[in-house]
Amino acid sequence: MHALKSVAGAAGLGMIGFYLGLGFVAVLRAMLGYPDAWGGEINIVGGYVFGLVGWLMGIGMWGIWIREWFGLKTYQRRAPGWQRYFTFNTDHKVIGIQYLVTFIVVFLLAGLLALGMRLELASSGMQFISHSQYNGAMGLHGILMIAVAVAAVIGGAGNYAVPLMIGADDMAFPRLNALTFWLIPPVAVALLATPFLGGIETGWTAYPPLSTTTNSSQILFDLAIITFGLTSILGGLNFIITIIFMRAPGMTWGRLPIFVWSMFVTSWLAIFFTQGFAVALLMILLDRVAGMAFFSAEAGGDPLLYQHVFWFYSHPAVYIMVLPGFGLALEVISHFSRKPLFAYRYAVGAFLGILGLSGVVWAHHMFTSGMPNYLHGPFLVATELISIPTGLIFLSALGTIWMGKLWLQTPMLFAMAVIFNFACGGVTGIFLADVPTDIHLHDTYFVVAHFHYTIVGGEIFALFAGIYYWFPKMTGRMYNETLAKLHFWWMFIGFNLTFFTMHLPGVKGMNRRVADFPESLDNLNMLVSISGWLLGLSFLVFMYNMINAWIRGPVAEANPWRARTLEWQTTSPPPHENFPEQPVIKGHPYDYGVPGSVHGVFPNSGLAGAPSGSAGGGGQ
Amino acid sequence: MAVIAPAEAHRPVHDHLKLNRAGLWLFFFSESVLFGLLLTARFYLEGIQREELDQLLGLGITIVLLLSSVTAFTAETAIEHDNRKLANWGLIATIALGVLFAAGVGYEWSIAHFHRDEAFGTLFFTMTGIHASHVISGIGILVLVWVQLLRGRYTSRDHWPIAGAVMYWHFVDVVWVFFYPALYLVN
Amino acid sequence: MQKAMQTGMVVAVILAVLTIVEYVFAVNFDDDTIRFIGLSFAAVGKAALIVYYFMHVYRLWRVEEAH
Amino acid sequence: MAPKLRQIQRTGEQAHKEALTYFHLDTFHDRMRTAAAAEWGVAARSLSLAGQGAQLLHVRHLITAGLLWVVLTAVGELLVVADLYPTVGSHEAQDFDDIFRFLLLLGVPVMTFVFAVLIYAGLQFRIRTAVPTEDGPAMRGQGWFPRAWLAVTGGLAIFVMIYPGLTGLAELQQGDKGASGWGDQEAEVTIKATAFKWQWLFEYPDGTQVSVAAGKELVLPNETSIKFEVNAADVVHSLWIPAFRMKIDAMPGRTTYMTVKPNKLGEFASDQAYRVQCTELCGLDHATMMFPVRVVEPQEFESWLASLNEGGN
Repeated sequence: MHALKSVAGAAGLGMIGFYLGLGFVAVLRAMLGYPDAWGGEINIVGGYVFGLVGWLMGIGMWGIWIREWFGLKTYQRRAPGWQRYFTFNTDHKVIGIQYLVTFIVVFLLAGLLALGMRLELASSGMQFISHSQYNGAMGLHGILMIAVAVAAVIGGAGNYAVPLMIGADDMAFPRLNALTFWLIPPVAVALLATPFLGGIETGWTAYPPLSTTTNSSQILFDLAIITFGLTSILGGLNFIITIIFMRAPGMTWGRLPIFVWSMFVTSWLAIFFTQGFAVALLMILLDRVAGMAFFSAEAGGDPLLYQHVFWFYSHPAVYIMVLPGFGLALEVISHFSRKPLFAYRYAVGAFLGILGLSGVVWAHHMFTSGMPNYLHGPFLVATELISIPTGLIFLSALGTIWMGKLWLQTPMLFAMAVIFNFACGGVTGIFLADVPTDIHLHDTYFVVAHFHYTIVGGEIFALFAGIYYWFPKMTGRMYNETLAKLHFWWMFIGFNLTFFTMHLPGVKGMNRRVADFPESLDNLNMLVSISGWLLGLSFLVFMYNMINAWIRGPVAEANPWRARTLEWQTTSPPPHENFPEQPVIKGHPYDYGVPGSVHGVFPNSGLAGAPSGSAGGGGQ
Repeated sequence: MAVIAPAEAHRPVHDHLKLNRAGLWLFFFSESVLFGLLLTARFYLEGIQREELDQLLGLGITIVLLLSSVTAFTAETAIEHDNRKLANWGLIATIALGVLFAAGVGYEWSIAHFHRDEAFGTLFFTMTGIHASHVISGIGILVLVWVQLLRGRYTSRDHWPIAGAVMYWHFVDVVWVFFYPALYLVN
Repeated sequence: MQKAMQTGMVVAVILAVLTIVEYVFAVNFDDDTIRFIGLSFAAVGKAALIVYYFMHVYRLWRVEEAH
Repeated sequence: MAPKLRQIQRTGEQAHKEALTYFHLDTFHDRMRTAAAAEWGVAARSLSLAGQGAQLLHVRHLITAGLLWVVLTAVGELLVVADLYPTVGSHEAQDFDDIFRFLLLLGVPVMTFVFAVLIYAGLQFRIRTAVPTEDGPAMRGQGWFPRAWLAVTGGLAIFVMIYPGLTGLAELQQGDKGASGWGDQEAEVTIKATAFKWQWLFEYPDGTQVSVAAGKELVLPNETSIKFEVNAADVVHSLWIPAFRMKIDAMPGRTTYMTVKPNKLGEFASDQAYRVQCTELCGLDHATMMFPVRVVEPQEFESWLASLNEGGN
């Protein structure tokens, strides 16, 4: 049982590191003459840092990486079968699946928290939990879901598919890639430990001065999210270098699959903006543990500084979440409509346009914050401009579907649902971008409904499209199509019932992040709660289907979707080095309906892209 | 239990160099956002106001850091031409100057007449502190590289660790090029 | 090697001179705005010199010589 | 290639160009070439026929989907006339409701356009075989259509940006652009609001204070412009009165303001939109940080204020 030993040993080292860190700081504090050597939050910081290092050394970084710095020989142990998912494995396919499974688990946990919240919110008055428990559950739900949204598609689908789609043998920095995944478990542990220190009281946005004066769970929150930001930056860096330098011969920028394009743009967003979250939380950390005064108004600080720095990251973060979702949806739509991606260049232009605009829209989250009045106009204009590139994504999706030969398998249904949901999320965004309507709607359930439409409807639906799309490739087995369609319709209807209804209490006067509300909103909230539970239950079908299919599903073909991109031209699952030989790219990936066109070839072993004209071609 | 190497182990050396170099530059790109935001916060909170600081000390540590960049440059140029002796002395001088700079910042901290719970103090200690943490990690990296140099690990063809460490060192210098006037010279 | 070292030293001297000029300018000049602008320009110039001559940024887009 | 074959190919290419003028479909080009290799003359003739047939079919698709769009829009626009809002308690609230309805009017067709295409395509273009047996036409979207799309969406975006966005903003922010708040800085009654964990303290111009301890409700005169000057004692809060549709954050270290002009009598006891609600998460009892509001006639306001003063507050 190498896998168990590996994880348990690393966790043990992490615990030892944690207590060492606590003690180390305590000794330092005692030596420097502080009265209470053990009582400071800085002890937790020391413990976390030491614990993190211990965990990483234990999980395998020492053997495969750090030894090199001291001029020693490195090694990686190869664990057989499923056990490789529990080791510091550098194979991008393993890391992609590690990410996906981890974040599905986190997604379900955070979803359970949401169900708990909806139970409390089913009617006015306090029934099941206290205000403090509600706030803790809400904060945890928020930040866990943000983590899922940031990392599940990028880390999971991106890691798995990008090297395959561009014809590379792995990512540019495989060890760095493994590091980005193995930084996640400490983040999860720290976040899940927050209830023991009083629970997150500040929501995921952590506005000061509340966050600088609240309970110590804020420290764990800050440390976890700074670590998480680090994984996001390192992951983005790895994707950019991989996509620039490791494309197969002939894979020009104009032939890049659209999902890879979206990952490329997203990675730039990640490495540029994520520092904003890190800086904002670092400032809170310093205010708390070092007695600094960034956000204390009496001492010359300014709480608004936090909001600026925070949203400087956190608005682009929604594009980090949703752009890979768009890319994935367009990718699936093209293959399942059996048509070239409509207006490919415009779609790429849309991604680049969003990349360019994303950095100048952040203050639309602060229209009511009391920032100086001259800031509202420019941010309103920039925010409305974002809808133009977003419109091009719709052009591309709808144009591809039109007159196509739509093969309505589950991935396609989810991809079409992305477009459907985002139409609603996009239109409600206009109400929030225009200041005159935003004043009333800001911080109400209208906003909650809006961003669930964009992030869940846009990205999480795309994540499920991706999971169903690549499931046969990842596992070599096929899921049950009937159950998958049941899951889709159940989730789609539950989702739209829940979140479309949720707009109404917002307009009617229900503010967000509350455990209680005026009884005049009882009926609407009951409806939302019932639909929310309906939505929640749909994931039981998904879980059953996935687990069952992975264990005893029928063996999948190499190319069950008759798709042209490179990942389908190798076996399911692909071998360690991905392809039998280096593929050479000869044409566009989406040239369905163009006789004689090929996407890629293996010079010594035949066709790689499906010969088009006949849809049956898998190149096998 | 077989022992395997990651995919990168099979790639040609100059592929490594290309990827590593571009990756390091991207890392600098990301880090410069961190420092840029700190600079922005400094001007957001305090405008161009500042507290009195020891000007000669400030100029002194700036010159020291600049000199260390020159010695680091010397070390890299030397190893590019297989001159290990000069590279050795270059690295030693860089490490020594780096320690001197860190000590200078520490001394500045101890004599500062403002406190960290007021706005300028907050900014000054945070900015110099985060910069100094990069200096100290840079020293650590240089020491690791220096030990490998003493063991005869590097040649003119294969010396990425030296080149990378030196690039990192220069980057830390570039950051100080902006921090120094923002903290010491404005107003 | 001598040529490379020479270039480096010339750049180093320019940087040193710029730093001294920056300092003297800041200590002796009165107008806040102009001082701020002047210092910004000096800083950008120094950074550009370091990035180009010390960090060899051009190696990023130079075709890799075969070893 | 024999001369005759070349001539036939030219005829075929002509037919193909005709098809292109209608569709911009590159696929006809390629289909024609494949066919030409087998049977030049027949293929070229039948292609021009097939082209016309396909064109008619395409027009039919467009019309049906367009009808679906119209129907969906008609249903969706019911939202505009639906009563979705809390009580209209101020002139600002009236403006908000109008703008909200206007944006719905514009937004619904956009949304239903996407829905109509998706639903129509899902029903009409799906294949009924177990696996796909042929590809769709190779439309690449390089002609005038994407540019027209860009123009329309760009026009719409810029339209809502200017009206109601910037025009509404200008109306909301009169006076000092460096200030922080909504409405006029001049008002007939100025009320200082202080937010603290987890309640409010309001101070009238004559120094009378109301809070949970005294007065227990915020009484406001009808048809009078009222300016709230908002401060926070500890953390960020936000002052929101749903019936007035106005909101401004209470930020430690700065004073923000908002001006409202109530236009309807009402009180919390009978209408919960008349309440001051904190909308910025402020910790434990954020949810219960609310305070009743009552709008009365100006004379009644004066006498209420006087009675409160007599009461020894």
